[in-house]
Amino acid sequence: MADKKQGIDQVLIRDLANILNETDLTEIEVEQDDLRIRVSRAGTPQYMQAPVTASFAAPPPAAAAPAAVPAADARNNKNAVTAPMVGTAYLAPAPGARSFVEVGSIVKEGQTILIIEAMKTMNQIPAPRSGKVTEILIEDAAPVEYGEPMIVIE
Amino acid sequence: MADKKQGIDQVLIRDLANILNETDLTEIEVEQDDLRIRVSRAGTPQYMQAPVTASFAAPPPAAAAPAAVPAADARNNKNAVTAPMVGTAYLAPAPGARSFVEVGSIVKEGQTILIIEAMKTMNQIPAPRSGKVTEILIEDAAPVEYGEPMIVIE
Amino acid sequence: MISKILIANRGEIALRVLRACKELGIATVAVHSTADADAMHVRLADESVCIGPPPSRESYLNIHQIVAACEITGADAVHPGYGFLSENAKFAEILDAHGITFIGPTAEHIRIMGDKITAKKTAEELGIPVVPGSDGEVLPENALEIAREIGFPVLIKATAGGGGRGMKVAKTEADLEEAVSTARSEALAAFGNDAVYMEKYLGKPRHIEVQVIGDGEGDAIHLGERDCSLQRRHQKVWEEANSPALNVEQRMRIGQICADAMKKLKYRGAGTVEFLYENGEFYFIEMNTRLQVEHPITEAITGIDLVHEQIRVASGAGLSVRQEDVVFSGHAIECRINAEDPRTFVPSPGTITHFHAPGGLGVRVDSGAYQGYRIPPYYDSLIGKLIVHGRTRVECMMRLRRVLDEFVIDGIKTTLPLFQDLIANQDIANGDYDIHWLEDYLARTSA
Amino acid sequence: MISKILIANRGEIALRVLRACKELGIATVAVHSTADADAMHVRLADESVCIGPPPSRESYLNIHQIVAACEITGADAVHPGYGFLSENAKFAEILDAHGITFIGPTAEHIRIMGDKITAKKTAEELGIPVVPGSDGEVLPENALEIAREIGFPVLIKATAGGGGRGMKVAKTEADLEEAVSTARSEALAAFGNDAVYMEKYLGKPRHIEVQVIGDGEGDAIHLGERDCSLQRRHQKVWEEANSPALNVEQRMRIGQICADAMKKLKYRGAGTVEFLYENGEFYFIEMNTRLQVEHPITEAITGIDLVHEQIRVASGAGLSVRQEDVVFSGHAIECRINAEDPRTFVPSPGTITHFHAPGGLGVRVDSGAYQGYRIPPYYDSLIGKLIVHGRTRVECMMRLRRVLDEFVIDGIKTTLPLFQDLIANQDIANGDYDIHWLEDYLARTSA
Repeated sequence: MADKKQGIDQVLIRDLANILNETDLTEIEVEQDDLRIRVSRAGTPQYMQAPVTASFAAPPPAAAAPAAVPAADARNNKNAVTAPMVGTAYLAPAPGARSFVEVGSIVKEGQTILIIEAMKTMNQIPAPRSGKVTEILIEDAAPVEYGEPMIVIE
Repeated sequence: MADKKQGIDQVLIRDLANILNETDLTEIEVEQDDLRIRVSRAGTPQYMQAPVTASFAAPPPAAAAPAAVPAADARNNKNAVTAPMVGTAYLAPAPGARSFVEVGSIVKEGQTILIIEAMKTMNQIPAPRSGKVTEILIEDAAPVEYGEPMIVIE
Repeated sequence: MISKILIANRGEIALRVLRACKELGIATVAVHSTADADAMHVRLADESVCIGPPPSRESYLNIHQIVAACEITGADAVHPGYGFLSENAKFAEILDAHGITFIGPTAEHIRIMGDKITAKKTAEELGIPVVPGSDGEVLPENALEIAREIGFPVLIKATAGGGGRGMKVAKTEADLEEAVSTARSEALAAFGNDAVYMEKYLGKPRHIEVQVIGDGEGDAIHLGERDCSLQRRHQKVWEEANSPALNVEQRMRIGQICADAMKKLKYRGAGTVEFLYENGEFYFIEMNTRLQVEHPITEAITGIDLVHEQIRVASGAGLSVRQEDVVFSGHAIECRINAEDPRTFVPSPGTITHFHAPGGLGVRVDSGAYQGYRIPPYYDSLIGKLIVHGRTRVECMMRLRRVLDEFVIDGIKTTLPLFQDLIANQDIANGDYDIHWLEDYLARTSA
Repeated sequence: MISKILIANRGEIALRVLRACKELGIATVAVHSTADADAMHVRLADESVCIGPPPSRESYLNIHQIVAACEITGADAVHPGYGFLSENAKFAEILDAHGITFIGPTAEHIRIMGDKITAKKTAEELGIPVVPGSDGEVLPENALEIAREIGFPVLIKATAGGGGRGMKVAKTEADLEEAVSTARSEALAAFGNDAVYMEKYLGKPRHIEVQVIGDGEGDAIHLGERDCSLQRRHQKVWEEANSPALNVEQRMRIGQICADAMKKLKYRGAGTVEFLYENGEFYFIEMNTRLQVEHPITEAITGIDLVHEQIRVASGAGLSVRQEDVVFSGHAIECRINAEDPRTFVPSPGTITHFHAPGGLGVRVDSGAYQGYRIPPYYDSLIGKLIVHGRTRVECMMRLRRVLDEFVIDGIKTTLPLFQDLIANQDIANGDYDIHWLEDYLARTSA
């Protein structure tokens, strides 16, 4: 289909695809003369995007999530250190002791930044890289689930 | 949108998308001259538009429809005379007799163009307007349902 | 025998009947208005015929079109569902004249039960208990004697009356004289006629109805009762089987009375004898000579498919069960899912954007709705029925609670939230309600 | 008592368990891998905890994570469903050490039944019939005596063997000598060891399993049997309760044998004793010490919620029914809906574009699938179960036929078309099949 054989305008398709994504549509159909182009995004899980009215469509209850819900963008921050296991996260080595890190702390890769207790075991969680702590997303002694963002290091 | 043929009007599509989002619609379809544009967001009734794979999604069985299925565009022809009642349609006043009309016939408004038999009663169906018969969509003695296109008069 | 049934109805009941036909291996014809071309039962039927435009009068109530649809499809029987033509004696007669089986009682029985006065008289003759009352006018001088015979409390009503005027309750003998004289003077003022009569007064009755089915040859059985006391503007909302108010002995006694009456009448098909019930006594209201909306709760506790039985008796095959084989097992509740605001009951037609039926043990959903279905604005707002069964009433209620949390119908308003409220109510939990309860509750909680 | 249950599973069984918990008023914790964050049971649970990445080993099989999830949520009991950790004795022990109730049998009973040899020995001691065989090596000189005791036909198998080599069937006495000598020489050639033993040969057995449940204190009941003969590569595909092959006397006899055995064992929880069945005789295969996939058909014919019972006995509340209260009512069939090509059985993960469950009387759907659900590729392909009940096997089959026509799952391939084929097959209609039937049928019809 190298040249413009059937005249399929690939640039146009790409443009439509961009519009689709940018406008959050699921389908665009254009027909003009003999040309008909339809671009769509398949089977986006409607259930989830729907306005939440029934309990079923509600997001998972947050009972096991940390008490202080961080801003959504922080949770999705790629620089956040996520929990490698389920357990109770402690920001300090002992009750009343100084926290491992605070916002503004400079940390080195491998340095313990918090502890997760699970099954009576204290697991030291090391910083995955060096950097500056810009946000702490959990409270001390908060339960964390697997993959939950805890500390942002930038 | 007049001029730039291949240049599908992307601004228009974006505008439609904006309208879609602002009005919380799920679909907008615009048709003008040869141009047709449809934009949609998920939540459109997929059930009906979907490719037919399961028996459920299949169109109503055609057993009660006429034996000769006319071309889809003819069925939707706005000039078609549709059945005002359920019954058996006869193109001629009696078996073997000459048909009321044939393709090419010129008919006058009020002229009987066929008969529908229902509950042992013969109902004469008059031409709703004067014109020329361009297509006969049913066979003689075919069962017809309400609203079924029978004869095209143009 | 019946080989092809035309289903002269729409919505969930058309689908319900279609399912029964398929299970019996009988071919089906769906008839529909132009507004219902996309209905589920139309898609599932072997054949379909469009019979008219949206207004019922021109489609679902159009006898001529329905008979014509039988003719062109060769259907040899018609199931009328409920509503529409289901209690239309003329329809039954016309079908008969065309050699088409009407799946229901004889035109004569439809007529008898369709007239309130004839129905009450017939019921009484058949041994069914009716509301006791004076045979004629009540005068100050014979009031006490009549009242004693009926039993207090009694209601004094204007013979010419209506709308509550000229209507007085006498709770005891002490109230009687004043009640009669007040009623007489109010009646005179309101209607220019001071004649009054007397009836048993029911203050807090329940609505209890007995399901019967007869073979038209003199055999008939009952399938126990349903309690449909939870009503709003005489519309049933929530039904239970069996009634939380009856014990086994009461159940079997009133059931047997109804079954015996149907035997005497040589009644054919399914029917429901409706009663008001108070203080252990039943008072006949009317008989419905058709399938009821709430029939699935009876099916849930008996395992008997009522539409199968209807078709059996219509085809002359007789009943599939004898009275002694009927076993009542557990408890069932039906919630009517209407496309309505759950508080104001304003209809909410539109497109269903999400539909997900609950599943698991003891759950039945009867609905023609699906994701993307557009509810037409022309017909009633019932879009589905949720029927839940449990081994006990408590198990049934607990199950219903979890099931209501699972049911998703989005895009329109439905009565589901009302049922979530009701399931959390203590009176409902106790089964302690009468026919006024729901209206009172709605008035109380929406204040 | 149990106040919060963590459901250590996924898919339809997690939803099944969640439903039972809700109906008992017990709080729920769903644990899930990152791939299952959108699962229906996760959305419906009171709490949820993500316990790891998609691979089961790191999530659903990760004991450490699951116990930690109990700790942070305060769950006081774990329901393991089937598969995953449901028959892991170590898991039961660790939970016990943490003071968390394992909803299942003791670790000891899991271990006994988890080992084929110990299980068979234990079953025999408990009076459960096992496949008769020689106690030790069979020699040409003692073969006839042993074979007569076992009864023909018999199977001669290499002690060291496997894979069919060194395996010969002797149908009658006339075949025996040659069968033994051939088996011995094949065994010698294949394994360097000519020792052989002898077992009863079953040519066309059915797979019949008995559902039991015990309270752990010495009481136990059976809930009849299931016939799971329709299998493909040892995967059950279609199950029935009761078996079309047994009469009431056989049912009650084998059921009572199993219940008595569980009483002796002081077994706690639900379990299934699996048998091969041929010519009126039962031969123990194994015992599953957990809920089975196909448990709903037993629920359908008994009305008893097995997960309710599991939770009851785990909490020390005992069984809710006595053996004499168990009534078998009607017939039930389960079809396993897999996301697979219905002929090649190649898995078909993907997004479900349309999902519509069938409804009406006698229909149960257990599925976590919904419109828009994306089936993750990491787990098994079972996406739902269709369970149909009828008053008789014929009614059940007719109902199943109509229900299969209503079920819509689009966007992926499913095994639904296979069931539409099976429902039209005469052998299936007659209930005339054994454990080889389905493989033979598939080979025959795909040729």
